[in-house]
Amino acid sequence: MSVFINRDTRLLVQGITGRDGSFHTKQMVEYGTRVVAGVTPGKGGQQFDAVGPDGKAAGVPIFNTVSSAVQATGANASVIYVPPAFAADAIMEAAAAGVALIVCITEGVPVLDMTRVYPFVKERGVRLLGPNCPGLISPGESKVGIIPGRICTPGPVGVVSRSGTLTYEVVYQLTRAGIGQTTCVGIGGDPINGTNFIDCLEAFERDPATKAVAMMGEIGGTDEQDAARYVRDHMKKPVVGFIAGQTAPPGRRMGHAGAIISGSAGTAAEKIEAFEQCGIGVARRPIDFVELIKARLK
Amino acid sequence: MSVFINRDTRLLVQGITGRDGSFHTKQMVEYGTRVVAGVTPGKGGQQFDAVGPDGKAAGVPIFNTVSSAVQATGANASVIYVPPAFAADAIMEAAAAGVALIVCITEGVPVLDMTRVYPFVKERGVRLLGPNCPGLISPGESKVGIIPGRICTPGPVGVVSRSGTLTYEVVYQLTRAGIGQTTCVGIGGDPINGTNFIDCLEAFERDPATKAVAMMGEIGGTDEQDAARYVRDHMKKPVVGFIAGQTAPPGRRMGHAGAIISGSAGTAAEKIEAFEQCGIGVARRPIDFVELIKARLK
Amino acid sequence: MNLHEYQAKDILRAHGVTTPPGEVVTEPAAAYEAARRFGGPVMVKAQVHAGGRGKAGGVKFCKTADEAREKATAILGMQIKGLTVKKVLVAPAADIASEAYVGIIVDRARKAPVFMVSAAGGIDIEEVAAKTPDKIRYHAVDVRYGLRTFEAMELGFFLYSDVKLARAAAKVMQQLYAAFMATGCSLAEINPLVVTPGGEVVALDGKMVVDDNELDRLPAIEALRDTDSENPAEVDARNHNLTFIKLDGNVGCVVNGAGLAMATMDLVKYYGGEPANFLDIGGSSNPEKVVNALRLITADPNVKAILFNIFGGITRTDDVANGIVTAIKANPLKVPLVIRLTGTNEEIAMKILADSGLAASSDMDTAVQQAVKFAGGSR
Amino acid sequence: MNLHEYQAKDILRAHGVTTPPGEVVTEPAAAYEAARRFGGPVMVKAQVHAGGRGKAGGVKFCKTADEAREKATAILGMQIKGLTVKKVLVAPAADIASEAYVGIIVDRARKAPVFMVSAAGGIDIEEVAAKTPDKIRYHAVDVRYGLRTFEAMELGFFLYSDVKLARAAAKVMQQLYAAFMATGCSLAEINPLVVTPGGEVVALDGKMVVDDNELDRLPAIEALRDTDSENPAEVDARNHNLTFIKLDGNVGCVVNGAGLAMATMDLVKYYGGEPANFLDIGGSSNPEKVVNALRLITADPNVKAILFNIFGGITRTDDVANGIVTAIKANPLKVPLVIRLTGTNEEIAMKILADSGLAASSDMDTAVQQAVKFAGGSR
Repeated sequence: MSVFINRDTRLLVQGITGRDGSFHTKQMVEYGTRVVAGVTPGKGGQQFDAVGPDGKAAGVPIFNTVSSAVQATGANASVIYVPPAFAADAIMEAAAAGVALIVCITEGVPVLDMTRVYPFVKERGVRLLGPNCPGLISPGESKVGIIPGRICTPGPVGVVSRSGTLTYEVVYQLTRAGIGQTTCVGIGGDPINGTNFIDCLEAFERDPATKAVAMMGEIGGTDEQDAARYVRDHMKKPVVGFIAGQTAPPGRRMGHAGAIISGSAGTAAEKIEAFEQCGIGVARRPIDFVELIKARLK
Repeated sequence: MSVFINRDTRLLVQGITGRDGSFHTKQMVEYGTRVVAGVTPGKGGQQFDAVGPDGKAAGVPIFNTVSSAVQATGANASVIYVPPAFAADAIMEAAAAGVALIVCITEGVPVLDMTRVYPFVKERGVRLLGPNCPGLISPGESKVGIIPGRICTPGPVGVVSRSGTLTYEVVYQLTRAGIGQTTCVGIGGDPINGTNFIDCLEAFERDPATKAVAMMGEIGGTDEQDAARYVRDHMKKPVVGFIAGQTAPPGRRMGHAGAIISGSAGTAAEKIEAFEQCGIGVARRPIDFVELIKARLK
Repeated sequence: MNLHEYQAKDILRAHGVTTPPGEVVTEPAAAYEAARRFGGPVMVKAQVHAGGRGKAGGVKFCKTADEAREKATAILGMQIKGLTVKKVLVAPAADIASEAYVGIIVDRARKAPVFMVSAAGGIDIEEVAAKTPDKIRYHAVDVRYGLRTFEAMELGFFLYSDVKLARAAAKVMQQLYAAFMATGCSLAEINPLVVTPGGEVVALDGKMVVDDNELDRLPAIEALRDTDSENPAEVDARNHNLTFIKLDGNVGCVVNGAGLAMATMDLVKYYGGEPANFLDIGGSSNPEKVVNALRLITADPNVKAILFNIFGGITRTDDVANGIVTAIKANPLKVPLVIRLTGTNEEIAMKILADSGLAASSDMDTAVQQAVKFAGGSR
Repeated sequence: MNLHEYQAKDILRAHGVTTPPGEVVTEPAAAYEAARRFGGPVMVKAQVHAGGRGKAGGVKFCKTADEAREKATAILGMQIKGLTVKKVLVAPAADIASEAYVGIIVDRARKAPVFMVSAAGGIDIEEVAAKTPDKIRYHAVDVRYGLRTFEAMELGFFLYSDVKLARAAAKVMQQLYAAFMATGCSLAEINPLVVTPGGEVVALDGKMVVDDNELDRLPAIEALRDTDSENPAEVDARNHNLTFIKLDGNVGCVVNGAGLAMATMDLVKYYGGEPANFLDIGGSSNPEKVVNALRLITADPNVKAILFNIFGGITRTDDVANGIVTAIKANPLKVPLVIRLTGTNEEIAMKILADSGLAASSDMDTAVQQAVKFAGGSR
């Protein structure tokens, strides 16, 4: 079991012939993800060559548009590797075509674009992950995005994180210690993203295979505090958390708006306190996840 | 009984101090409508003088904004008498303030404004009547808009019409013949309006007091044909219909788009045929409503 | 408000759409000069606010400048659907590889601007739509988001399989949409959208209809109005806030409200008469409006009787009565007058009329039957 | 990207907001000239990308032109939060009847641009927000519809009870919103928004922060970048697509990914050390990036040890290894180097390093502890 993606996920890759898209499509096919279609306008009708986990050729048909790809292949998830200027349009194209899960890897998407994209996907009841996220992986079932497959292993821990490489670090430590994962989700660090901590915590709470959750946050904003309250009020499963940025400098903030709106500095200390008050185990170092999770799995 | 408005409707008037707004507010108060607030920016705190059906003074408090008026008075319906350039904003203001029924009397609202207004009110689950409509009246209970109160009388007929004075004509004939009305609704003749025939037919079908429905359509478009099919498929109550424009000239249409999109000329003959095929009694003259409705009320 | 082809093309050009050059002239000699300047064959096209120009002989291909002068002579002054052609557009004849249709209209049912595109463009597009509907693709634009690039690309790929042409067409559609919104249109069309042998996507003809309700806030568009090309009586009516359409019958009708006006005309026909016009004096009438309405109607020599049908709501019937009395005093009528009045201030109105020796009824059917009788009964 | 006050005001002015005149100068003599031209008292204001200018002494009221020269002399060259003031704005001192605050920020929680307005504007607005939150009104803009007039009026009435002032403020807010969107801002502020004794609503100060991700499509805004006013090391880093922030510690850190970079710094601290910097080499690194990263870090004389922490995902660890080898060959290090590498192409990377006599571990904690030890342990 897993959340958001599993072995039945039928994936479509937007920007499949680009530099990042082609590299990671090969990785995903090799991992065993069912990549059923690719989209690159003007390359419709061609085929993208890839090799499956069994070492056999597993070509992916290319389409000009997402809607034609979905019609032809029944794709129900899409991963986006297009340049930032085109990312908003790509997300909306996938949402309009009826794809249920959209994962936008692209980094550098203008935040004002996302203020338009968010209501668009929301209106259609679509789950968007990202942008600027590493994607997600349900070890042994499906991988969508760029999380390295070999650092993961199936098991009982749900992982959710705002950061890419920090996720890898923690998952790597868990795997080395023999603790597997149901699904690892990188929600991305951009100011406006499609899926937040609470969405993932909710999904993990509902997933029978998940027995504990590892959550990696950062300084800034109040997402982690909100998530902590959610854990306290709505979760029965144990959660262990980490906040990166205890030593980060405060920065030369311009203007007053930021301080007015958040009403708090969003410091690491503040977030760790929220974790402690809400019954979340606090990992001081990434390696601490191992012992804290182990204790909670017993 | 009645649809959309009744004696409990708490009405707010947007543009209460304007020429049309002040005239019709007085008429509505005199009719017995519970006008609880008026809005004119800059006149907040003043009072609008009116006289109730009992001949006693019944002043209406004026507010600067709809939201403050709603907060102070619990208004749940709004009627709009502002110039066309401000109508779209007025409708959205009422919808944002949580008013459940909005009646826009204003004529001449740009249709592209309405393409924005429509999703805005739809998202909020608000009923909009108009623009460019005479409003509605539940005889003996409440009148919202400009339909002359004295031509109506309480009774068992629901009336719905695209046109203003034609509605008056038919209601007048019914009343003269002793046939009263539950509610008379003028949905307005603009290309994009908030409430259509089907919405009203549905409400009349659900209203226990309504025993028969009179429906007045016009040439152009396919609303009447759609309504006819709705009557056939979903209504048990009898409906009598009329189409104005049998002798109207075809007009010098520019371009092909109109013909392509409607796929039909929307002629009177076509609409009358749809009525006949769907079991709707057809009034050839306004006066024919009297006998046709009478027969159906037996 | 209708725009001329050349005006629509100017607007499209300002929004980035490629359109062929062209010159608007009012004299055959100028058509000759324009054709000479362009060199090679040209099209001479009537600039008139009516569809079916081509089929009416208002669009001609001319091999030489001499021929352009000749055709312009024939077209200028020609009548198309009751309108006199006063301007022609002279434009180089295009070498066309394919003809597509691209249109936007505000659609009542979808409550949004709707694109219609077809690779089978040209003058028979309506037939294409009726007989082979799958050759047309529709797309309702959510104005909150505008026409997104992916949507324009889907439409582009529906027209052309080549990605370069699809991209070019998608761009044209986004530009057309921008022009449509900025101009307050209820309709905008490019027909045909052509691919030149050089692979360029070009708007060969453009049509735009502007929502009259937009004109107050778009003075630059209002300034494009060419009253010269409109029916003088209709221009006169509009200038006095009346809606007037001339018809062929003999019962002149003055009514308040479009629905009641149509119902009145229908009733004239029902009782064996023929309406001479559609005339709506609108909601808040004043005596002045009635005076102008009577002037418009009495200008038609066919009118044998005049029928007023006024149901007072916003309209005050005493205002109407005053207007009638004033107008008749200034210009006594030469044909019988039947007045039906009811509603707001009915008693005052009846008194005003009676004081001037005019009778009025409050029943619509009675009044209509009487007017038909006065006009000579059924024809 | 931060804009200077004078740049933000130029943009606001282009969107119709009334702002007082002003002149940007770099020399005290020019400040004197400007003050003379304006006549009467002026403000001399440091143009620097940092908040709290006033409290740092970077904003001064000057009665005379002589005083303006004197204050400009003091302010030019002054350090505010580590940045040198190189420009001052000279503007007539305004006669103020009231001070309001109007700001927009893209809000993470509401996923929309959010207006914040308060009648209690000025430099202590943050305190107002913290202590009397009901003096601030918030409004999230639905970008699909823009800031509607009725919404702007509600905010306007929150600031002023007089309808003329409320209308003027509403207009300013719609203009500010238009400027915010057109400039690709993540923040825009007018503080204070003042009412002059004559009843005019004027933006006395303006701040704008542009989303760096917008700059590619807004070349005119990108052109406003004033690298002169930025930290040279940070400019250098940005030019090489690195994110670099200098700190006070002695362990130089090179990491891929911001989250891991922060976690690495935290771990340095955890084991008793102090990070010398934040440095994120980003996702798709190439050897060139590593070379530049090492150059930036070794320029800091405080650095006593250098720590690489690379978790290969998109980043290929062999690229990083090649970068390290290249950089060291060109400029041999004077401080110890600790490398932690794991992930994509780890085996190749380890071999590259070993061939150049460099050791590397694959464990983060081990590497961090070693680096802290090399740097001299806990301070």
